[in-house]
Amino acid sequence: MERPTPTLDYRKKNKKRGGTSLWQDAFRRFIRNKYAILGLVILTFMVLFAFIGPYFSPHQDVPDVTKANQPPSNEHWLGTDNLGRDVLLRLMLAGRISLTIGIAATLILLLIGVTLGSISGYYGGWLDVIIMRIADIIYAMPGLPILIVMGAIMSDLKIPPAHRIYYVMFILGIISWVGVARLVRSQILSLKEQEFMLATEVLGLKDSKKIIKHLFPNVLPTVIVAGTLGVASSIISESTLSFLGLGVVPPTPSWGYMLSAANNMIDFAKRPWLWIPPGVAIMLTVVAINFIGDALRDAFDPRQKI
Amino acid sequence: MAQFIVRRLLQSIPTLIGASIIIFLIFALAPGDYVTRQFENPKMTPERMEQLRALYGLDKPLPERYVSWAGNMLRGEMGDSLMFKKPVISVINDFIWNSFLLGVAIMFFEWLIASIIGIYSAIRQYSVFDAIATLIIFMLYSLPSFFLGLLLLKIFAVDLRWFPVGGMITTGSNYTGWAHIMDVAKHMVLPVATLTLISVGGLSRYFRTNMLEVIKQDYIRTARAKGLKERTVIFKHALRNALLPLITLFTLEIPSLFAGAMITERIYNWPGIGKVVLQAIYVRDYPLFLGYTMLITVLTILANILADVLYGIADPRVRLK
Amino acid sequence: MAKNLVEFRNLKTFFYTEEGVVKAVNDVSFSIREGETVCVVGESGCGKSVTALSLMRLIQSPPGKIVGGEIIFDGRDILKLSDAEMRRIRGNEIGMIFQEPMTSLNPVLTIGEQIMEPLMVHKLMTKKEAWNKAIELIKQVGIPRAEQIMTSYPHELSGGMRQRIMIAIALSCDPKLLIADEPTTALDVTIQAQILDLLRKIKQERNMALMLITHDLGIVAEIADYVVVMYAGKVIEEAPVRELFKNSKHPYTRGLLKAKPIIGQRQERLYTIPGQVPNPIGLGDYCYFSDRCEYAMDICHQKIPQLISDENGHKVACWLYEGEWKK
Amino acid sequence: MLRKKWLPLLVVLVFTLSVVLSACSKPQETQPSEQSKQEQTTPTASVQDNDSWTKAKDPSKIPEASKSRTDTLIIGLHEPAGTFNPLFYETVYDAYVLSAIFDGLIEVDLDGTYIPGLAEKWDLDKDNNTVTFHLRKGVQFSDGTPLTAYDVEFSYYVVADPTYDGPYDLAPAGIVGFKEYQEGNADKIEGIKVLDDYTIQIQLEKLMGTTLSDLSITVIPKHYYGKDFKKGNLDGVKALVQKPLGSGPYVFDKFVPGQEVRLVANENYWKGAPKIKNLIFKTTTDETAVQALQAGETDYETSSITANKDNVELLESLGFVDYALLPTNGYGYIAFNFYQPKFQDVRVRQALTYGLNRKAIVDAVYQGLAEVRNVPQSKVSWSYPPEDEINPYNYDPEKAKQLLEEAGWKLGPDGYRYKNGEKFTIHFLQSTPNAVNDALVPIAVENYKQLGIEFIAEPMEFNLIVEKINKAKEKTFDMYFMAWGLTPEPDPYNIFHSKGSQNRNGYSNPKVDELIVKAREELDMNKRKELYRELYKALNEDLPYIFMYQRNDLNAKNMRVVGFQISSFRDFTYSLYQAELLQY
Repeated sequence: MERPTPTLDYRKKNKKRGGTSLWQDAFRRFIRNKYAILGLVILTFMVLFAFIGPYFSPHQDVPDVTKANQPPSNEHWLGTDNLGRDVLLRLMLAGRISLTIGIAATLILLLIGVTLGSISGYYGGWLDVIIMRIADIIYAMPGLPILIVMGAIMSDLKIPPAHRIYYVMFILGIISWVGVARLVRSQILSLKEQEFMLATEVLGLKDSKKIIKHLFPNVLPTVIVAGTLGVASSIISESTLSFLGLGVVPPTPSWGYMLSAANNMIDFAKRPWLWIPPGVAIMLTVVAINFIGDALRDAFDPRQKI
Repeated sequence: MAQFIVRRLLQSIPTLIGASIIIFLIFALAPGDYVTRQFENPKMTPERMEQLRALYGLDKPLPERYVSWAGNMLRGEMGDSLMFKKPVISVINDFIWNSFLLGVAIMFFEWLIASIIGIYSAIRQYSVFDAIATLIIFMLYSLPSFFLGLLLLKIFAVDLRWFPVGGMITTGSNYTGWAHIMDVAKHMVLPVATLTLISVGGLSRYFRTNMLEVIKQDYIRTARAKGLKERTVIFKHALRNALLPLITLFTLEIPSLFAGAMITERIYNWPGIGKVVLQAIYVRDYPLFLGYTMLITVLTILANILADVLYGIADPRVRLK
Repeated sequence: MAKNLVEFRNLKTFFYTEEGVVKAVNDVSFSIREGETVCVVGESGCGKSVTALSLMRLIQSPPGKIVGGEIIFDGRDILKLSDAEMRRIRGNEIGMIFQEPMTSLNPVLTIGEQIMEPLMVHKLMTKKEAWNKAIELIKQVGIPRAEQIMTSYPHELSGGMRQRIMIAIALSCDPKLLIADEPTTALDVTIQAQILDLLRKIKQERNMALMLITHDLGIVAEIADYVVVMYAGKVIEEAPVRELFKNSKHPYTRGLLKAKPIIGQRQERLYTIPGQVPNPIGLGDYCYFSDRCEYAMDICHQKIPQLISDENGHKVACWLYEGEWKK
Repeated sequence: MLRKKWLPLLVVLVFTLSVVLSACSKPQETQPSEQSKQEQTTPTASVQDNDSWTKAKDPSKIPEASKSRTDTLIIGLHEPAGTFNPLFYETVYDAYVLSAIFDGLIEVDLDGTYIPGLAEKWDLDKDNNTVTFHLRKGVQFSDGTPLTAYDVEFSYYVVADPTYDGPYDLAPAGIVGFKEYQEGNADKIEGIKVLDDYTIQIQLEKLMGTTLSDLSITVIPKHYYGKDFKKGNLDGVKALVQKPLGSGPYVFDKFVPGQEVRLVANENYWKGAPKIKNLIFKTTTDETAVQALQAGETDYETSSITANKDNVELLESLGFVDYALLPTNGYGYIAFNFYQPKFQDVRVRQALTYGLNRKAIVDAVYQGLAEVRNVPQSKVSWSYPPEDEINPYNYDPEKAKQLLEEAGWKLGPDGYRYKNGEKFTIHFLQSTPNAVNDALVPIAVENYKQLGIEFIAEPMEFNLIVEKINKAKEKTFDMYFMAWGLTPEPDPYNIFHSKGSQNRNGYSNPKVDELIVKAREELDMNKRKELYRELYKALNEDLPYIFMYQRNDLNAKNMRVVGFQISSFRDFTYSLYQAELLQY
């Protein structure tokens, strides 16, 4: 019997199985994860709320003591604060600061932490010793005095108060990379022993390629968790920084600052509209970033074949 | 192993010196000193201030002050606190154990609850429990400690009167033995609850991620193929591996046991070292602050050595070079 | 012949993924007799491992689920058993070893501890008895310095030694059936031979049934009593080993046999079966091999062939041997 | 140390127990039981509260916890330091505790004038510039040793010691021989002479109106603190910091660091034995002070509660709390940096005062419980000038613009004012955290923008601001907000005189200088009153500061505690010996 020619549909059916890189695969899985979508929706809403919202507000962020401490009304949807300013408008303006800080500080934190962590974990030897000892010193360093000194230096250098917030993000990153670095290092220490790393050795890959292509995806889950937690803590620590004159310059608000304004029993009981909105805003952002983080981690896990 | 520890201890000496120099410099650079705090006292004339600065030795050049301070430190002599007018060591001793007590309780509950939530939400990934737990955790995680502290205080101490408003012992009481412990425990409930709720979130996320990683491994399938109970598979085989990276986190927390939670101690009036050091920073009480920070630095270095040693023991693959 | 130890009856195990339902094991039936070595052969992705995992009820759900059929083991239907009863069988009456020895042992527990575990759980041995039994087992699987191995960790052993340890663990409770899911694929040839000798020696000593999953026909020839060939989730041919090698019927099996290099026979290019295994999702009512089959006829594209047996029990699912088409 | 080792572990276990126990156990306090059937007697006390108190009316609301305390009074304070020596203390907490343990030579009456304390009477001899104190006889320290002039002399010698680093400063008093003792090698102060056991005479270079307040000192026992005392060695005195011994109404019992100080009544107190046996000073915080009173954990709260409408309404709602609103001894102000040329012109200073809505700021923070001030003195002080003679500078943007125009600051195209090319910007040092600044900055930004002035606030930590103020000459700032504390002695030499030690921003006005010196040297009260009236009018006119406000101090107490006669000048510690606990 002569050989029948393979039918056309055969080729069509198998095309889809073409090779897809980890990133494309991850993206496809990421989009399909319903938590990721929820996270993205909330985050985009918060970003729009913060950056576009103020243009729609009828009010100006101007103190007017006659309208102080009014509960939510249809004129002021979230009521007014002790200087008579519209809480909703301030919440939006505050979003701009808090979101930028939260995300920027965390990126810096991760960048430094992961690079140093993987270098010291991978190379070991004297390099590891130096990096880890520096980490010890920074970790033991009391945060508060450093920030006070930073405040002093910045005012001596005549840095305009409004720009300080960006320097602050950098400082936040510099101070808090130690935790991530140690976590990444300890993971790399055990990963280094695994067979697939011996394989990369055999292939003669450059060290940087080994770290980025092979080790990094395995460390990604921890890094993502540290990232999501980093955003939350940066947003909150920004409020303590404002106290030290490093954070937000009044009258521009930030979520942390609005929350700290409600630090007495009476505001708790009598004026919940002062502290509930910023609290909810921070929580929504943090939860959204966490869902995205979770989804990212699952998406990048090749074993997850679904 | 011993050789490794000794080498690490030797390595920590330059770290200690480096840290002491940096800390001394930073705090000396901070504007103002103990005397400028008297700014508001109308009787304080500039000549008087200069006199006081000389008395406290604040007028000597920085290097000289550092050398005399470091010299004393080596002899274990931390000098007198300017604020309390008594030896730094006795000031620290008065307060640090209260912070330690709080720290131990917090750490105990934090790790207990975080592990349970973390593991359970890993096993039931994307289940209803996992979603609710995530939501609650991040609700708590996004609240600053002073905020949650005041909230709990209002509900449980003022409205329901289940727990005292603040302090460590009932005023005027001189209980001893068991009654004293019960009294202190009753006062600890709210501060511990505040800090545990805040910190449990982060830790449980790490537990969950590590567990998710480990559950997918082949040796878990082998364990199940051996016919072991699910509990054994999870808590013996999976947890042991998931705990490895957390050792680092655990040892990082040890120094904070002594550091004291400045804000929470202030709200609950807990006589911990945190509140005192916060005041020392503002008042620029150099001896007290420097003494305390060096103590924490030493603890951190020891904790880090412990971390690497523990890691070597727990993970046989990591050879202690 | 001996009694049937394991009977798969119309087993269906599907995986529910976003892209659709993957019918990994699609209406599979065959049986394993006591003391017999059955080799399940097929390309990767044909459902042989899933069949074994279904027997051990180790299918991870979600996404996987056993949707139909029965698995009778030693007279009891595995699928009806409670978790607790199933646990008493796993590791005790059925042992299993896997393909990847490198990652199949727990990196943080000592070898001894991992061997003793099933002994203490199933045979309720004390630590002392379990320790001695473990040393004996290590010796049985041919690893020298057993005491020292007991206290060492998996990463200190080579791949071959780790597979031997896996075998020791699986055999610890004298199981009636040992499932070996491609035990030697990850090992080099010399170690492969040692492992197969070990399996054959153990099988004879203990009159234990062995279900060996492989894609290497060399191994099948060496160790199998009976062979089951699977393709895209279905059994397409099964027969005693000599019968299958001498006159294999199904075009796919013949293709497999032709593809195997034979020492001494000079060939410029090895024969390969054209095309690839079809995408498991959305497989319809037609012979799955029809796209790649030289002898594919219209019927092959329209209806799934059933498994029919000839006079000496040689079963095949192919329209070539059905009714009027018989050659 | 060892005893504390096992404590943490045990406490942790018990702690879990207590969580479970207390969580499910019903709160012990039943609702306040119905008033017993017999008619509700309102017990009377021998000494009533003075009229500063707004009395509560509902004894049924008194919490059980406080009712059960029959012989103990608990006072809530914050910022504990525990330096219990009247010559070395630095925090308010320690000052209150010490005034219960020690007595001063001179006491301050309700209206701020000096009245006899340990010194029965004193003669001011203008001609040969001497002050002679005649001590009260029969006064004993709590260990029974009689208090004599030698103890007073000893107290002066401690404060005059070259190594003394406490808050007192005898230099301004100008005692003869003081400088030689301080710097030189004299081992005696010539000007201090003990005439007999109960009289001591101080020889001054020049007797002035302020001398009495400069010489006022708390007396510490020589036999107890002076054992191995000699010039230049105060260690003996400092070692007893934690074990004070005084002549006051209460005796030190126990100090639990960071939590409380326990005192017991001094039976042979010279004003009569106190009626309440135990006194405890307990640490409370701003956030929880009112709640501590509400829960009955404290009986008296003073420095922890901010005087604003919210707190007052809350205290009233409790029903069982008496509260007293007393004008604070101090005032808030915004200072100008006179080294900046633009502030040399009084019209600019007046314009900035007219142009700032000070009432809005004060109301935002204290909700009506603080008044705008235009002179650096408390309303209740004898030296406060008549209200109608002071310019109130009510908020009037138009007048402010007019003054700015006069001063030559013309409106530029961008809406800001310029004068010979320099834009009018105010660089404001904002200390954080500070409730007033949080309200002041936003309002100032708006108000001054309307005047065409750019107001830039730079938040920074308190110490950094002090550092910059000390270097005002470097012109790194224009204005800052702070507050001054006042003493019964009105003399503002240090602050407003050109050579005043605290006058760091370069303010100087010859007329003001002359008036200050004349007023502080005048001995006759009426003449001083007249001189200060003129001085304050001049300051009100010249505006060295934008005077902001005088707020109130809030004292709150459980109604079962009575006998407190207090004012801005005489705090609650002077009434401790006569206080009583009523049984409701």
